[in-house]
Amino acid sequence: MIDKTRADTASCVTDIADGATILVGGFGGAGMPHELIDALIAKAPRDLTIVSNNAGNGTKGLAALLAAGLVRKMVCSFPRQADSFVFDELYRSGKVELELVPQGNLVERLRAGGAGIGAFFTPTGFGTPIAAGKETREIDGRQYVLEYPIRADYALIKAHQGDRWGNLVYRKTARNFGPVMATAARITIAQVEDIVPLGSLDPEAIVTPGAFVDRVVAIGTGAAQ
Amino acid sequence: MIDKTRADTASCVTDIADGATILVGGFGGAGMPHELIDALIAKAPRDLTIVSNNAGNGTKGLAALLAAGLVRKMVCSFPRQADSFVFDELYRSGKVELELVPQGNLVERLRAGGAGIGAFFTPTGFGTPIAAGKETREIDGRQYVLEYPIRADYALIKAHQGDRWGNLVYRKTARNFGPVMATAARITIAQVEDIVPLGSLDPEAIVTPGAFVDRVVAIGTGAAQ
Amino acid sequence: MSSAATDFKPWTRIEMAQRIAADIPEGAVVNIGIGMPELVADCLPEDKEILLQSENGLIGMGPKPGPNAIDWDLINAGKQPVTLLPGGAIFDHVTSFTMMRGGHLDIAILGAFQVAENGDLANWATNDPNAIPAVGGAMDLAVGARQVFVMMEMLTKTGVSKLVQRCSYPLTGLGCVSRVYTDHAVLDVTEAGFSLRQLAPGLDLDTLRQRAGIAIQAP
Amino acid sequence: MSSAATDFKPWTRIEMAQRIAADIPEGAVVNIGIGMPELVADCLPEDKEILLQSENGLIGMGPKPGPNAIDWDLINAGKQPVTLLPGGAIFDHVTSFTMMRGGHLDIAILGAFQVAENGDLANWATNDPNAIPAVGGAMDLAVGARQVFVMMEMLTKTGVSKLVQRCSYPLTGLGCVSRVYTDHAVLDVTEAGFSLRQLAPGLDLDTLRQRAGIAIQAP
Repeated sequence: MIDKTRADTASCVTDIADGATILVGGFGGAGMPHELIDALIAKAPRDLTIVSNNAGNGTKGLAALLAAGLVRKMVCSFPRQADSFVFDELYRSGKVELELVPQGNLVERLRAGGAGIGAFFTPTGFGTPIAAGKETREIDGRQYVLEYPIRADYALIKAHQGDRWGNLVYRKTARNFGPVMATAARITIAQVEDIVPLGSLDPEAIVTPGAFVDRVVAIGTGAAQ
Repeated sequence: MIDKTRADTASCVTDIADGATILVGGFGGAGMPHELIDALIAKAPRDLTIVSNNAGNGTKGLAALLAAGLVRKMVCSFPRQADSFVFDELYRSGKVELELVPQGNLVERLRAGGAGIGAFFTPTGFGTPIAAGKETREIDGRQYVLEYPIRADYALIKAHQGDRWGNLVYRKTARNFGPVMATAARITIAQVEDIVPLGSLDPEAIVTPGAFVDRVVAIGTGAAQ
Repeated sequence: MSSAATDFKPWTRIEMAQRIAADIPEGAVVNIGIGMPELVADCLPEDKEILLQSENGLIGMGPKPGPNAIDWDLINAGKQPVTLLPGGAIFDHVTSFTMMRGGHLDIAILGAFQVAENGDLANWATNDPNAIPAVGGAMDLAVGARQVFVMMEMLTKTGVSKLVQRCSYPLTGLGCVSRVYTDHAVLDVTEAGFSLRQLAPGLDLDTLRQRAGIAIQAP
Repeated sequence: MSSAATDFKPWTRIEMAQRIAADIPEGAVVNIGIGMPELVADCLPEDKEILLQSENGLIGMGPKPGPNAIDWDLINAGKQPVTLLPGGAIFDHVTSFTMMRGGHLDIAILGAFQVAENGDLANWATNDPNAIPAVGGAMDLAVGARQVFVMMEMLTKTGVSKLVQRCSYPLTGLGCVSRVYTDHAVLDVTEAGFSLRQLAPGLDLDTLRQRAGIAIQAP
């Protein structure tokens, strides 16, 4: 019997080692896997590279991971926010490296990583400082920049419900990066509000098929925000 | 008020002109927009380029379009089938051109067309006759072939239900090429079994948002096969 | 030098937003950027159906929820709670940026630091070395939307024109801006540079040119 | 030349399929190609959960439906009606080929015209100029699956070995085959070429080598 469910968040992250590259879902707080991040902080691997749209809000989630000093590098599109003071301080003092990626390129690089694409020409960022030093090409009268895939050791994502095969459905705009990150990591770990019996998710409404998911842990409702 | 619904299939295809490139959904018979193809045959534009996974089965659908002599070129992955005698005959007698594309490259080229990607390096087909004459590159120790987007004038697809904004849900494996083709055409035309009131499709289960769809026509149930 | 018109009153931000909203045709798929453009959402005419798309995966965005209807899983690009209209849809980031970069948005409305007469846009970074950079989805909108409308005050707080020959700030996109809605005037970006569409009340073209410090074609 | 073993009985196709099925571990995500490999689906052990993926957008494929349960909207890659197990999922072609090309399948089971000792696979076209070419998803499976198992009779109908030093037919993929299940033997493809895993009853390695016409390492 296939059973990807785990009893607790700690057992989901025991093998995450120093130097790992980890995708972290969420757009702001929506879809942020807070409980898995808390488990990661407890496990405390160092020198992590974190790929996420933002660089933490307030003092929870990614901000807490950053504050714990475990992150060497952030890859994200929008680190600066009203409440990103933890990242801001670390960045200004040179304690964390930043790779700034336009959001669509971030998504597309993750998608390429998950879909086996070696590189792609994107129009986004052409002629801007983001493209500095990168290969460019005119195709069919339009200018493009060559970008490479992002593949990671782990993805930590948050979904609404999951089953023991790892099938996932999301809740509203908390879906955001979850589906693409699930495809781009060697090991994808999903926290869900509840684990439902196999066969109870509508097969036509499953957003992430279990083939992209390795571990599922139930957190219960009310965990968000 | 936005109303993308059309009263009949004929009014969906009136502007399709000679020489058009048309994406046609379906994998075998599942998802094949038979009624839209019938309307296209009645309208009878010539010298069409058709992009579809197969090249027709039996005497209906794409096979009927081919038999009507309206197709100059087929772009597909799997023309040869047990009942593809219409295409076979036209191809052998040199009356229709064939561009054979591995299925994953076909999908990815359509996806690139819909997503604004200028070109991409795919591992599929490297070292095979499919890659003959194409640019190749080693990236991170692996060999890739450069492939270009497919963009079309029209897409004809079949879905299960739609609404007046063009939102679509599909039925089982009849989904196949529909969602990606909807993104890759200037004008996307969907035939559905029935048109439902706006708001009655679950927003989290809508597969193709209406922004990718231009015209929707109801065919009724029992139309398939 | 001609003197500035004495009875000139620049448009307020709300008036700018109203002006943009009035120019959006029914059925348009529109992405509204973070910041000043958010005002446009509140000015959309109720008799037109306009589809607001948000980069974090929704289309058919409705008004802000009441205080008891806030759902932090239903937010917009600015991470503020929103609602979904009947007919709205949720999707993932891949689909969202397919929509944005693939030419499926009719209009993107963005704020700007500078707009150049060749349509170049600078709206994500200044040259302040101490600033934390952040770009989000702006570059994707710049290259992907069929039309990019910029909404901004024409002058900085210190009176420097944001309409320029060439941007001095880091670029967001090249030649991407179609139209600029400012508090002084509405301008099209054409092959010949800026072209006047409409002047704020009490302003004349010469005064506009002088304040903008850039060539502006008569309409 | 040594004489062929007189009591050699090649494995039947069903026996080949059973042998493959027995080698698939629980939890594996498996794509079964059109044609001979389809027999494997009927031989899967009932005490293991194995996920069958089909390129046309489903995973968790179940057995063929009864005659009254056929739904022509629920088909497999061979365009035959199938069923969906509880826990199965439907998705579009983009997701399906993300799964296939992106390394998310554990095993692809394909038929072949030729397999070379360097793992090259030829299974989509012969050199017959009159044939209609068709490739489908085979090239994606060849590059994308973590392991590619080939299932084929070892000899053509005219007795020519399909195990070759280099393929003479158009290639499907380079160096992609991990293991070959034939009616004569099961062989691994290693850096040193073909390596014997198992011989059909009554066959010895020398006879196998002679019939295959190619070097085969002892196990």
